[in-house]
Amino acid sequence: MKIIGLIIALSTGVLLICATGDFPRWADPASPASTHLSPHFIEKTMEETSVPNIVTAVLADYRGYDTMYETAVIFTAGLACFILLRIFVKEEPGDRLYRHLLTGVTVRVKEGTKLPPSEDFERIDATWTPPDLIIKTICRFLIPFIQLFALYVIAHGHHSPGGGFQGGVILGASIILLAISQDLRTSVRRMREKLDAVLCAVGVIIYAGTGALCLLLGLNFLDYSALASVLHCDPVTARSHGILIVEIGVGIAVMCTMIWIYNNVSSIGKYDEGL
Amino acid sequence: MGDLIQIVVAKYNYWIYITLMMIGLYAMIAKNNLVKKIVGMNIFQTAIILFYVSTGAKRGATIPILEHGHGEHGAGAHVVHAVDYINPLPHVLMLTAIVVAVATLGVALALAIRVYNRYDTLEEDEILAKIREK
Amino acid sequence: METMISIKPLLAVLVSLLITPILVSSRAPNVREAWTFVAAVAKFLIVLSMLPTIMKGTEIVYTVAEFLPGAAIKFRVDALGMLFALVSSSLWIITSAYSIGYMRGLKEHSQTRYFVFFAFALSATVGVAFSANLLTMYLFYEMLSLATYPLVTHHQDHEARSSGRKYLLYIVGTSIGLALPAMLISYNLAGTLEFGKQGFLAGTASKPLIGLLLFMFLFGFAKAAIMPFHSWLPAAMVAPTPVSALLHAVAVVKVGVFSVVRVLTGVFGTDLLFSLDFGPVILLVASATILIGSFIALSQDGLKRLLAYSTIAQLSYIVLGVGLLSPKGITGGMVHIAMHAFGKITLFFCAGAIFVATGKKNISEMVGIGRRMPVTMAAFFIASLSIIGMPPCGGFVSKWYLVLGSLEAHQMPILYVLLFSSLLNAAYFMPIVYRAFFCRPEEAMFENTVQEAPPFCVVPLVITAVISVILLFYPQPFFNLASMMVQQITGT
Amino acid sequence: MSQQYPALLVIVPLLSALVISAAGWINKRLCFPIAVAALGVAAYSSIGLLLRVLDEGAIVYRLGGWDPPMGIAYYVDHLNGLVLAVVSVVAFLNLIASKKSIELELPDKTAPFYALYVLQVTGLLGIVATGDAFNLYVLLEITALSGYAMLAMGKDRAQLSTLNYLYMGTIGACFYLLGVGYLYIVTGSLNMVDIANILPSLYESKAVLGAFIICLVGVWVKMAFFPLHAWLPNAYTHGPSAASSLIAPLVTKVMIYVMIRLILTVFTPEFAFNILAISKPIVWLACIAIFMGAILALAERNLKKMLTYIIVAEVGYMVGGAWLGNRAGMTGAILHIVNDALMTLCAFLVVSNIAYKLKGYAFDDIKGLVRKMPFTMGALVIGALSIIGVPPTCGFFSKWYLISGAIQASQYAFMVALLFSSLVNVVLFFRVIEICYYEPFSDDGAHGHGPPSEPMAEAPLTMLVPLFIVAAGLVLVGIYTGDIVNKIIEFAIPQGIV
Repeated sequence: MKIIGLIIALSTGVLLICATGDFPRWADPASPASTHLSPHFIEKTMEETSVPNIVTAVLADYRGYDTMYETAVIFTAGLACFILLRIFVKEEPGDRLYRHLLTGVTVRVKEGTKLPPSEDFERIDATWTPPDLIIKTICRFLIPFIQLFALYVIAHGHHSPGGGFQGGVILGASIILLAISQDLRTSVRRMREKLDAVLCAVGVIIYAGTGALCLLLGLNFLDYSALASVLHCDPVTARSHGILIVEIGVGIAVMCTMIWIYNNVSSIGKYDEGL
Repeated sequence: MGDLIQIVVAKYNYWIYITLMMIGLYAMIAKNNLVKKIVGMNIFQTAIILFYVSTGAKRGATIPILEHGHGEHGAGAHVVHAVDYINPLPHVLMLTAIVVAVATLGVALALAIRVYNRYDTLEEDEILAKIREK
Repeated sequence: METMISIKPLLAVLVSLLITPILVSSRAPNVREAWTFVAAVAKFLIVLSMLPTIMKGTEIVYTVAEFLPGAAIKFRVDALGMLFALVSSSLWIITSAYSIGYMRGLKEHSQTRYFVFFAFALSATVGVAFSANLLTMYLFYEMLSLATYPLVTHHQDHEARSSGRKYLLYIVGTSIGLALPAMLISYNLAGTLEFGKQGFLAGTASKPLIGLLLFMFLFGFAKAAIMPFHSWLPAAMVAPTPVSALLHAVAVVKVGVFSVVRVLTGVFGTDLLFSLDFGPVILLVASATILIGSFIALSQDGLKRLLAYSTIAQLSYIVLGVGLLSPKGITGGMVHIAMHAFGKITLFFCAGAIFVATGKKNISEMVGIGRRMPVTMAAFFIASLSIIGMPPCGGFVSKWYLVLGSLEAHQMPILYVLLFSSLLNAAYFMPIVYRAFFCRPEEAMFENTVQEAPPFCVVPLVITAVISVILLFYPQPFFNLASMMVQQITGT
Repeated sequence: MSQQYPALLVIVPLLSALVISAAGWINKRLCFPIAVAALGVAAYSSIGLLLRVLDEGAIVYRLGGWDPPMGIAYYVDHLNGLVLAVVSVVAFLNLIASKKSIELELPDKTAPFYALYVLQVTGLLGIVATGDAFNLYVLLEITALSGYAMLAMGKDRAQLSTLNYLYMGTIGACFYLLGVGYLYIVTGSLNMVDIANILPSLYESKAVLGAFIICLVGVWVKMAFFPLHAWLPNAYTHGPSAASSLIAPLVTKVMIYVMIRLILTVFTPEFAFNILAISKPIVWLACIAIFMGAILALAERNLKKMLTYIIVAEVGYMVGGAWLGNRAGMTGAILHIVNDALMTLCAFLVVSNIAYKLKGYAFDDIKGLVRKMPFTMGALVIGALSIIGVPPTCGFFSKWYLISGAIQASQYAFMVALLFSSLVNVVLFFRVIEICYYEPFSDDGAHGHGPPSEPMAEAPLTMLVPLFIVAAGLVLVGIYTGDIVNKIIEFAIPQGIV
């Protein structure tokens, strides 16, 4: 297998190297890639979509259809991890452990019995280790700022590097940080599984729904200029706003999917303490 | 020899990406451990991302975010020259490819976990031996 | 040549298919059998109603679907097809009656399946008869192969299973492996598959290629049981006797021979075969099959197996007749389709009747049976005369024309083959009849309690035996059709 | 509304998949009706689209309102109009047929499964409809990811084989992406038609050659063309019935479509057949694929796995047909996409019926099937006849065109391979039929009257009716082959191919 792998890898490499023979030099301004489509994007973006960040404009408008599917891909991945890993066992047989938050006393509850509902107790696994105080505190302190930054990244995607994907990932990372610094149960309490899963879908629905709305308003799918009549602005500005709307959808979808995937993978679908 | 170096230098980005790609591909085919294969897969995908992004480069140009961008559009807008900004399209494409790579990674890890749960190992030959035993 | 568009050919094909849902859904055997009869009679009447038109020299055409230029699913009824359709549809009526007697007499299982696939097989047979082109013929040919598979393996035991395998392997293997590519090559050479008066391959290919195609077609239609692709036929005798009777004496094997004849006349054309000198090749293959088949028949003890080898030999008479490439020879071959059908089906019916009445399958166990079952054995005698080709039976007519044809074509060796094989025929049939009737009482192997088979079995075989005799004196329907066909081919 | 068919075709399933996923958290019973409605709309609009294409010729749908080279456009002509119709109809029928088996096999995960199912169909439809080379890659990944997830829900070694599928699938998709990248560097465009317009001046370029080869290999991996087929049999065998009966008929066929699209539209036949002299070796490869697929199928004692090897052989049919380089071969390949999708669907639906009622689908499990499930068995026979290639089922006619093409191109090896595979299929299926029909044996004397009849245990009607529709479709498509070829496929193949 090793030799076969070597042969395949080498032959692919040689083929690809040979094929680069006719490529333009690196970073050549006269290369076809830089002269065929990209000048149009660079020169017309402002005029046609009113978005200074060309990457955002191309991403969410010129090639907005790609991006919609990109969001769908990430959604599919979340769904795939969910269906593959999630275990819907009501409760594993055996005793359950609860920790009294104030005293740190662990209580073992017999099978079949229940603890009176109380905020003071937290469910723990047999392998529970207390979270490090420093990490826990610093993370709690950092998370709001991370989230704030994420919102900035989403909202400012028109003018600076950023956008829905980047912002969504940062948002997701903040929740995942919570799960890592404390435990999964804590983060799931903040972001319930059901809410998370539904928001995943909602994020993509915002994107595809905006497109479908354009279709209902009489233009082609994803032609945001149709939104002008709804938003009361000119078609070019409508495109800019349309991009913002879908970026928000992307942000939600990416955030929730990241969390969803992390939750499922880290707890092997059991939604217990996690890593 | 000098010519070869010239060729390599003029297109060094391609040589780098192809080397990376070969490493990834080799790992995917030849490695016995399923997670190492996933790592190889990621190297492979990253190599391609590198390749695409490098094609967007343009000598003497800056990132594709327009200056004086805010506000005006239409007649009053500044004239923009294509040579001043690098090609935005590969970046857009790679944003997609990154997402796809992440998605694939997620699913691959989920599958690897399932495999591990079932066979208690991630070495492919051991798994196959276990299947044969049954 | 006038043509006329009519849906009748399609109806004739479909009528037996249409009753299959009724057969499947009906629980009562009486209903099932009644419908089988209705379909059989309807089919025969439809075929018969086309006869006057055909006799006037008009052809009936109907296109179902065209999927390639020159290769549609299309029916055309001409003299040759009419002859074959008449034989098979008329015999279906008789066989239906016989089947009822046989299946009830033995209390066979899965009778519904049996009748359904029988109906399928008949549709396919008439479909082959009425095909206007090679594609349609191939379609029905394959349909017949598959419809008869459940019939051959009716008993569902080890023997049936291995015979079924052999059957499919030979029949489907050759048709896919030889006939299908031959058909495609022909299509690519000529751009059509429509049977022509003098074929459509003339002038399209070199002699070796034509020879190759001839080989592929001749052996590709393995239902004709030309050696060396014959051994499915004895194997298929594990089927219930009515199946052997109608299918392996009439429908299936005749479809094979019919296909070969159609291909020789309609694809290659006699002129082409004559000019390229392929006649002797066909004659050689056919003669070899006749002689070897007859010799093997001599050594058989199982009655049905003997009849099977006899059939193999007799089928090649028909190919031989066409291979003579002379008008009289072709006429003889065509008429032999009908004559052999009536003769051989009687023989099979007899074998079945004996089995129903006594449970005996082997000739050596049938000493003295003529005394217990005189009617059956009398019919057996008449039918074997017909097969041998002696008056007062129809077989004489066809053999006579074959002999004339061999003289006409100046093929003296063929004359000897014909005469010698008749001798062999007599040699394997006559001892059976002799021992059935003439034996000392103490040699007789049957109790006095043994009776004739049920009337449903006996009446059909008497009818076919009588028809065999009548055909000597009144062979006109078949004879005229055969000569019409020859006229059309030769243009005289 | 008919203007929007190309969008509706893909958008409705996408949105419904999302809605299903969300609805699954509220009420699971909502999922199936939504999925049926979505795929119903997709099927309706794909057929409407095909009819429009027949009337008006190729349709360009500009997504986002941008003109093609700038934005992404759907480009629907006769070729993909036909494939779209097949994909959506197959997916629709299979969805209805699979309801019960999904509920049986994945009781607590029906909602995400339906969502993935519909996403998969979205991806497939998108791949077929799109006119943008990069968009195709994204859709390829949607299809792939949803496919992995569905197939991995099976039993036994499903996860392991799916993981292997994932590795191979990713390699294939990445190769395709690389090819597109190479094309982008030399042409500067991603739109298929635009690339095709720019390419003629670049035919001599090594980069285009490299791009073509790497794309082709990528697509071959995805379609399981012979030496690259190793992932397919296990992945398809162990998946849940509903997933394999969706993925097996469609994914390989759609990848064949992508290959044909690459040949016909992106690189143009002129380049693929005339400038590159690689037709012959590829047809030889196809012959080997057919031989090996047939032989490997013979060695199997498991109905479903046997079928997967037949798929490997059928892929060889279509690749070979497409690369014969003549009209008949190409017609055969396109026609076989339609026919093979239906045939495979029929066979896999039978398998899922068997899996629903019996213990499994190994040869030992299906003994006596005739008596237990006569209707399913009947459909299996029709499917088998079509796969063998017996007229008037549709399998015969595509084989006819393929063999005609082989004769015209003087590629007799391909003809022999096709005939060989037909014969092997006869053996394969009649072996199955024998087992279902005779076994378990009962040798009660010389006059075997068959085993004692067992009670009939036929699959429920919701599974049988779609199966019958497919089985009838096999015959109908066969009968109307003439129309399909003359009215659709004739126009799908450029005039340049004789």
